[in-house]
Amino acid sequence: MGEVQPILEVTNLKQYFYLKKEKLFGEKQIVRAVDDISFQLYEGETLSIVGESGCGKSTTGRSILRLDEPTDGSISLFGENLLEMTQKQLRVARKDIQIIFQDPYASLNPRRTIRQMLTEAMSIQDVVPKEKQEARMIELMQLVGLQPEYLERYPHEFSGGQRQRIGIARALSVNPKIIICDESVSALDVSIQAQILNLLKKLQKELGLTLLFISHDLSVVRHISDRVIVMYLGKIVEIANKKSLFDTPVHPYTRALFSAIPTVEKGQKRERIILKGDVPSPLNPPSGCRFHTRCPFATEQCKQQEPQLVEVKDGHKTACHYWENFL
Amino acid sequence: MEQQKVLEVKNLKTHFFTKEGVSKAVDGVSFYLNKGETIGVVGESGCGKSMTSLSILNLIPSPPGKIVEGEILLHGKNIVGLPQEELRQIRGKKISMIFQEPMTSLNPVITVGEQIAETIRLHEKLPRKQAWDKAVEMLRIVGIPSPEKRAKQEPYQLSGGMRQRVMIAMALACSPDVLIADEPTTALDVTIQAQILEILKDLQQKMGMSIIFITHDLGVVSEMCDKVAVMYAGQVIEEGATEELFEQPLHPYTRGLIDSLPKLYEEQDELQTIEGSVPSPYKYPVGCRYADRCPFARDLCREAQPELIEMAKGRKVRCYQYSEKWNLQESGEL
Amino acid sequence: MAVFILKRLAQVIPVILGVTLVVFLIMQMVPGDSAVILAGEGASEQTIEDLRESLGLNKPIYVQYFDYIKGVVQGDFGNSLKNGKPVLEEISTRLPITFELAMYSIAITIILGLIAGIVSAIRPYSWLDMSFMVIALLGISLPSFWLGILLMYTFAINLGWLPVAGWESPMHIILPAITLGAGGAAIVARMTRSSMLEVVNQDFIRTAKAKGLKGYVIIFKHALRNAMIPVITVVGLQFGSLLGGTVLVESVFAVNGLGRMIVDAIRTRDLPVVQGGVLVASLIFVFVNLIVDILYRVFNKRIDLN
Amino acid sequence: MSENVQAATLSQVRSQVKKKKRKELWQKIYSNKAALAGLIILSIYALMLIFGPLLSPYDPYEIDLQNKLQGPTLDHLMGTDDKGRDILSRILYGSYLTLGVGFSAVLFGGSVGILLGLVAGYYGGKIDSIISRLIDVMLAFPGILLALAIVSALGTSLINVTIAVGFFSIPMFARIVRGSTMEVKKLEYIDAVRTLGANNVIILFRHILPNILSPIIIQASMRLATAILSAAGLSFLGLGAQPPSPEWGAMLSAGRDFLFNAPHMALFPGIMISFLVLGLNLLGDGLRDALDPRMKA
Repeated sequence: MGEVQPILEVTNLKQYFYLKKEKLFGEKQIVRAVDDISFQLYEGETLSIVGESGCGKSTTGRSILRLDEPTDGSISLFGENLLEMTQKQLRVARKDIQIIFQDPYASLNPRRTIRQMLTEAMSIQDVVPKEKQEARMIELMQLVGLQPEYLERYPHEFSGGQRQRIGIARALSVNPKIIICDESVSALDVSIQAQILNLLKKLQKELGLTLLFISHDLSVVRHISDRVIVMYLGKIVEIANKKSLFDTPVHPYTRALFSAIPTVEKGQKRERIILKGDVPSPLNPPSGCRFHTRCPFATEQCKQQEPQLVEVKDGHKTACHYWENFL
Repeated sequence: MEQQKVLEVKNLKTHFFTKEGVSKAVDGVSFYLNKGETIGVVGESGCGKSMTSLSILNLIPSPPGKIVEGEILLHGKNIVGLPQEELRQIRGKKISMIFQEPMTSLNPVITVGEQIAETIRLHEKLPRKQAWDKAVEMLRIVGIPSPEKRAKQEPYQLSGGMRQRVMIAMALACSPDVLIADEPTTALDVTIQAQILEILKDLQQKMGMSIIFITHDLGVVSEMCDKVAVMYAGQVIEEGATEELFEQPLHPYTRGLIDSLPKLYEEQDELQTIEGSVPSPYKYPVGCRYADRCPFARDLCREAQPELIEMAKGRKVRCYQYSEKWNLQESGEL
Repeated sequence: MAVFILKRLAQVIPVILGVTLVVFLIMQMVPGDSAVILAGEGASEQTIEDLRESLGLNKPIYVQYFDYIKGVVQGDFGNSLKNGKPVLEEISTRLPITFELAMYSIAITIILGLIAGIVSAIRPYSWLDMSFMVIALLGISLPSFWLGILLMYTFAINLGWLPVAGWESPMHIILPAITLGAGGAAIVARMTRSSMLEVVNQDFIRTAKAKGLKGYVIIFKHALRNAMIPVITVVGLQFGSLLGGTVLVESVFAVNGLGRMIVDAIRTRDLPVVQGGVLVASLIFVFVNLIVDILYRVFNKRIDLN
Repeated sequence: MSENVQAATLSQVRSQVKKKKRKELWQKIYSNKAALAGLIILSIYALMLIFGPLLSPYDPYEIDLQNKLQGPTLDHLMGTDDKGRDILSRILYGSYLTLGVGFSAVLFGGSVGILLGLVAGYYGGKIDSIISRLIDVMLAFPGILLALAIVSALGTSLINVTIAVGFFSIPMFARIVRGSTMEVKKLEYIDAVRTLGANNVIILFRHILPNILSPIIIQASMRLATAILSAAGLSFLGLGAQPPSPEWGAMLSAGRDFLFNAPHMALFPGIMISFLVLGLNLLGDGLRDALDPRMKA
């Protein structure tokens, strides 16, 4: 079996934001939202990025689409570097990667009907000839479980779950290969969340989509993904296939995250790790291992030396000096 | 031995009188709370759980909101309809609250120390200096590092988790009998949420207050609460001890809710879902409010509203499946 | 804080340069040759040429601008075309009058505006609120020059309580100050009211109620301080309208202030005087804004974060 | 076949939706009493504007020195001025001057300001810095002083007043539009259309502009009031419309000299300006309540 080529490859991606100077003669302040991360996305899989607020997971998604211009690194889609494209080339390339957002209210233009939104999307990328657009729209609506009559309505006439379906229809309208779901179900009530998760799974199977699923909710991530990336303060701390990660989380942060999730599932004897303090600011991230300020096992080495991602098992990588102790 | 009821809510109805009509946000809610106990009130958005909690201290936006019926008994004394002045004596002293958004719930231009101290001065009649010292002490108790320094800061200088700690310190400063926590950890990250829940549990043990915990997160309820009331469309539809309720949910809605949750320790192919959507609080159906979404619904369910039936001590459900009528209809006798 | 003030001061410099540039350029737009106008009718070519030379009108335009700036910095605003006296001299006799008028007016704006706004917000939709807000609506709708005439007609001409015009005694100040301050008071009242009503609906007010605080503590300690933040900005902007308003009000009441000086100078096409007057008024406004910004910062430390 | 049927029903649904929209908007305006009162006042002015010359009982310029300075009578409902001209006729004729100056000034200032604000807010960076500094400089002139300076350069005439008042409306529009654009730009639906490959023109004019119309409309109605006041003020100072023009500000100014014996000369033009501005302010308040509850005076 030959090497499978990833359809999207992120290499040494850095996304810094520069703040205005606070002090007259002070240093320019840099927020290192995403700091040198690399990963691959393979066709047909669901890769999740999980982490708490400020870990850089959403920024990663936005950088891939160049919604924010990345500071450094490369993002290659089918072997072509998105970061080297001109605006014009990029507009064409974007057809293959679409995004579904968190907020079902802010993600739809309140002044445009669903019909206008879908027509516009199809026309910009010129994926469907004019005479076929009508049929395609009806097909899309049915695909996401909405009645075609709703095409004439404005976003405010829909519930949160329905809006999320509309967002999905809009993303699908240009026949993308990859969909980035940026916290796409976190604003929804559980019963609605379940509907949307089922829909995403169904669509993925039927259309052969590749999903990059960004979420803070580990149980949702477990449900939907094939592989999982755990991020902390702009860095990847662990990356593994789902089973391996959920059965044997290695990094202390991953384990703390697992233990912090309240669950109704009984009979799960879980170790309780309560992390001290807050997540440090990405403005001045801690030296060495960025997790050392909260890690119950941190040593002098952790303060000084930054751990690299190492493979601990088949495809399971983690960035911790003492990974062998936690295996 | 009968335990002491600290707070009892009886058939509470809070309605909103708007241009569009009457919204029955809270429509006949009853539950009680023993000393040192935690009750979880859960439900999805719009079920009326937050309005129930705000009604207890009469903090509902009014107009258009109004408590139209029911009693709220604090140590057996009804506090609905009390004059403002008397209610004020209860707020913050006997019953206090913490809210979902620690960001907006603290006054942005007043130091956090002063915001705590003013409550202490008001209810405990302590002089300025002593009240301040006690405020600092409260900050220490809720686990804020270097509380002397933090007390002099304004809320914007604190992180979300710290602000929620300040809220807790403020709420507990006068050792209330009841703490109402309205989605206190929803805006926080999980590792911070774990810290806050830990502090709440810890302080409850030390101070012995009772807690009403309002949340949409079933997981949080199962970790925090002794008993649970599940709300749907302005009513309690099921009540019971936490463990029992999650292991053996009676109401089809409770079951649906639990099943639609993705599991952390179990592989699932497809999630159970609840079809349809919550009925509008302006126009509830005649019969059971869940009937339109319920896979078991029969004609009976659409004709009249089911009562909240007590199945065993403290175990209640609002569903015809558990009534005699259900079996009668099945056997064709009705 | 000190850093902020320094930074803010640094930002003022380009604005001041911009203002001088705009004033300078506007005057360049004037049709006709100033030298010809200045020399008067029937002047010889040679006289005009000499005049041009001495005024520096032969130099390139940017050099003229730098000369102008240099002059302004040294307090040289040029001489009046009408009487040949230095413009600065004229301004320095007029400015105190306008300044006094502006101070009384701004006091009226702030005091009346705040009181009406707060009273309205405490009892919204009461008859008191309604009447204040109707008056405020009239206040922003009546042109100041008409309001001035109405007041003059009623209190000076008809009732004879106050002098009609001029600027001699304290009695002379009353009508112009009210005329000038009324519009601002109306705006401040409306702003205070809506700002208060918005603040009162915020979460932290609910927290204050949940703590059992007394009504007046909630209003004056918790609500007012937050509500004042946008009001400060409005008061600052009002000062600008007020300075502009002096032009009209001084004309109505025949007050010999800066505003009237500018208007008279425009009528007689005495451009250096117009230039100087507009420049001085603008510079005053720029510095008032600076102070307002600093005050805003003191009241609203949250903007530190961004 | 079935597809055609579906398309037909869909177009039916579409026209129904449109009708409903229109009805809702009308109800919204109708239920807002302030806006309604404002609209009524403004429609009276609109009628004057259209039918003024037809309704005028006299020639507004005809001098009749025998009947000068008469108070209101049945012959002259608003009396006559110092040259015996009928004030009512002059006011009716003058309406197009006052309204015209206001509208043209706001149209001019508004379109330039909106464009500047959109560009500054959307592109940010250096372009934004430059435009923002420009706005700062224009805002540094207090009140109508900038307009005054411009008039002094261009010369006194009503057209120059229009240009000047329009010019000093630019920064107000630019600032509001810039702020709103920056706010809307951050919303996810803008990111969504960018991801779909839309270019800047589509994003700016199809997605951002329609969503910031509310603040623009509100600002325009408020600005119109200010523009009319300023223009009338400049004419009042004798820097705008020149006699014998029946511009209301100029008429008011002329009336000032006869306060002792003919106060009606100043009274009526003043009332006309005040009511017009009141109507605009009422409409502005109402629109603000209806369109954007967050914006304030």
